[in-house]
Amino acid sequence: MAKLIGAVGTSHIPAIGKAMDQGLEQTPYWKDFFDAYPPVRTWLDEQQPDIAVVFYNDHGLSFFLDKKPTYAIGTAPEYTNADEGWGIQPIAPITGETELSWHIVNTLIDDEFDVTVCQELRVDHGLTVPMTLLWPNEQYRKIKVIPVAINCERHPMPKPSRSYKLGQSIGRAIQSWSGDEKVVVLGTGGLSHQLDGARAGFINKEFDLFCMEKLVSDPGALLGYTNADLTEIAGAQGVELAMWLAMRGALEGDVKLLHQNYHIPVSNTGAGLMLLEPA
Amino acid sequence: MAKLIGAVGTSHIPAIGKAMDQGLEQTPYWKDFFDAYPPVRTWLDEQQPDIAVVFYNDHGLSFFLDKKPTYAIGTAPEYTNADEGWGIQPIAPITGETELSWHIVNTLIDDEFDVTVCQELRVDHGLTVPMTLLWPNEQYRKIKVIPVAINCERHPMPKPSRSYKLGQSIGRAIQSWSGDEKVVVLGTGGLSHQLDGARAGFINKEFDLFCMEKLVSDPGALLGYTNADLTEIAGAQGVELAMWLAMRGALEGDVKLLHQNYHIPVSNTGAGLMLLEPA
Amino acid sequence: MNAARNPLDTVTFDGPKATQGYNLNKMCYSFNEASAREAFKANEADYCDRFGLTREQKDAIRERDILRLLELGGSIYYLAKFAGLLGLSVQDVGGLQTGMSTEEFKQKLVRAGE
Amino acid sequence: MNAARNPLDTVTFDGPKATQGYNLNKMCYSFNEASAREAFKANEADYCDRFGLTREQKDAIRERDILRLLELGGSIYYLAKFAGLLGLSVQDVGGLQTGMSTEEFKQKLVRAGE
Ligand SMILES: [Fe+3]
Ligand SMILES: [Fe+3]
Repeated sequence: MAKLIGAVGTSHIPAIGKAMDQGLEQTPYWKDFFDAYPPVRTWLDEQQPDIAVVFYNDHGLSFFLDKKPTYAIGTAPEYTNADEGWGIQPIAPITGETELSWHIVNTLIDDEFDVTVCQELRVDHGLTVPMTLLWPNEQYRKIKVIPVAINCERHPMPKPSRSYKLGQSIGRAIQSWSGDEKVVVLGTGGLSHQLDGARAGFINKEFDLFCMEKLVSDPGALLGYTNADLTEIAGAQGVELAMWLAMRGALEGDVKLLHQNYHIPVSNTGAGLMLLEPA
Repeated sequence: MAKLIGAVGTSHIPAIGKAMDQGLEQTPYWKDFFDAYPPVRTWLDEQQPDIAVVFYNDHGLSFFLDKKPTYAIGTAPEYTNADEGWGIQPIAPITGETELSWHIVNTLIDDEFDVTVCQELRVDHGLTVPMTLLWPNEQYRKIKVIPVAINCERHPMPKPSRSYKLGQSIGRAIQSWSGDEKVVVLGTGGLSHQLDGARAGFINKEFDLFCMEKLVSDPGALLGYTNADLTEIAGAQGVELAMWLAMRGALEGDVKLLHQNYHIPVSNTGAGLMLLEPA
Repeated sequence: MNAARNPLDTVTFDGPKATQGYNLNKMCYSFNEASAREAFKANEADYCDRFGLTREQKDAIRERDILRLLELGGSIYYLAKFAGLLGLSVQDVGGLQTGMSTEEFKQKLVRAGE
Repeated sequence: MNAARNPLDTVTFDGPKATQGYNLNKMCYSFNEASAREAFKANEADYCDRFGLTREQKDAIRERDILRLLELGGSIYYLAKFAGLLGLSVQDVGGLQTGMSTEEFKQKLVRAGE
């Protein structure tokens, strides 16, 4: 049986990718942010997961409003990246996986999640930045990735509690898979931020720290928030908490917090980092 | 409040469109099929619905396996058609609707249906054939259409019971809409047929008649079938029953059967027709 | 209710089949566009290569072997576009797959209604 | 927990906004491709017309008025690609929207962490 070995929550801000491209990790602006990552990299190096299920959101690279899924999952053997229009350096292709991917799709449909299934997909910074951040120097290429995209762009968006349940279903799918792979789950994005409008730059550190605490000890405490609540409390893009909730749903039950960090600001955003193991 | 005035179940076979293009309605092959439609057209003409919600399945025109939704709904002001690769005559654009469409999307997401939302969509024969059949001579252009596409192509497909519940949610959305439009719901496709493999041409008249009876009197009797059951009992494309179930779900509660017909064969298919009003 | 024929005659188009047939189906999906149909007709083998079809898939395309294409991951929805390009109706395809003439296949369907 | 600022400053990008801004967002989505960015730069007005932008949307594009573009149905995800094409970072855009210099905007963010 496949083994769900743990979960990582991390920011996915494009500026992180640029900073790595330009070797700025130890400059004053970036040092505190990047110095939080080695313990997670060490854990990944020790655990050697075979597959990463990555909850992220597409920011307008692969999905447009013409056909915008609420939830989309990839089942492709490979995923490419692109410059997204603002000149980020595309990274080498991400390795995909088809067997567990389809098993998860079967479970999701059986559990009445109406996912869009993607046999070909370009993944954006929401997925690629965490991969390069957790597995630098193209080490990410040895991990097989199953991308799961959540609509965080256009309202109506799936309820935060629905994304938690999506994670639960995926967690059950992983644990019922007949293969013997080790699987890690990634929740990317957030935490509080707002890019648009007169309120741009809004961050709520207190709420972010509250979320990080509850994600560990009592995720149920976060499931009552609507997306309108999150917009108000955590900024218009604070709805990216959905990916952290899905990650935590996958790991269901008691967890052990191995490492965490919270840093402001990275670009416009409160940047969280969290490493969890099943208790 | 908007009023859900009734529902029509109908076949959507491309050959029907070709027969109409070529004026073959009264030839021996087609006469019995087409002669069943005037009562439904008369009812539509009397009722003058403003909007039609059309459950159909895309047969590989707008959706490909790269990004295949389980459920997709249109919110576009207009929908175009195309030749689909085998030279069917494209019809003039279908008129769309954006306000009730978005209200339905809001309701579906709130009810935890993870639909893909389409602001631009080419609709195929699954939608266009019923439109030209029910409103000939381009009369369909005066009706505003809200397309709802159900995956009937690649397994896993949504459970038949899930599609019924999708219809229920859409029915509630229609009835909670503040506008005063009259809305008709169409379920298209089916009934039993199989296009592929050594079993091509398989039809099950007895099961089709059973389904048509239960759709009126006791749709719950049909909700236990899996897609594997339907494939076995009604042929690989018999899974198109999903659209009739969604239609019946939208009309929930007791209904009055105003008209029905069943005809074999149209092309490879058992062709059903059904007109229902809320009781 | 009729005892349905055993569906073992049917290749279930599921995830693994969709993985196997992705390139084949992508080629057939392209036939929605007239320009693609023309490009295929102009040079079939080149067109198949452009989409990365396997040797077996290319052979089955060349031989118009619908049953084999289904086994190799083809979806009937996209294969129908290939058939359309060849000028075949779904009833011609039904005949081809069941070893009947189109006329025999049509008669079989008429009998199902009796 | 902090009393959050009232989100009335925020245009909620919902269905009606997405309908209003569809062509505008479609144009900005096209900027994923370098060739589209070049085509826009070569003739902005023509490029806007190709996507059927309204007069108001065209004016706001010409004036680089992000707040107005949001009101006219722009989604920040696609507008970010427009900003990128102009060589603006999200922090430049933050400054533009809040009437600050980029440096002031960055300082505001630093203070949020204190
Ligand atoms: Fe993001
Ligand atoms: Fe069909």
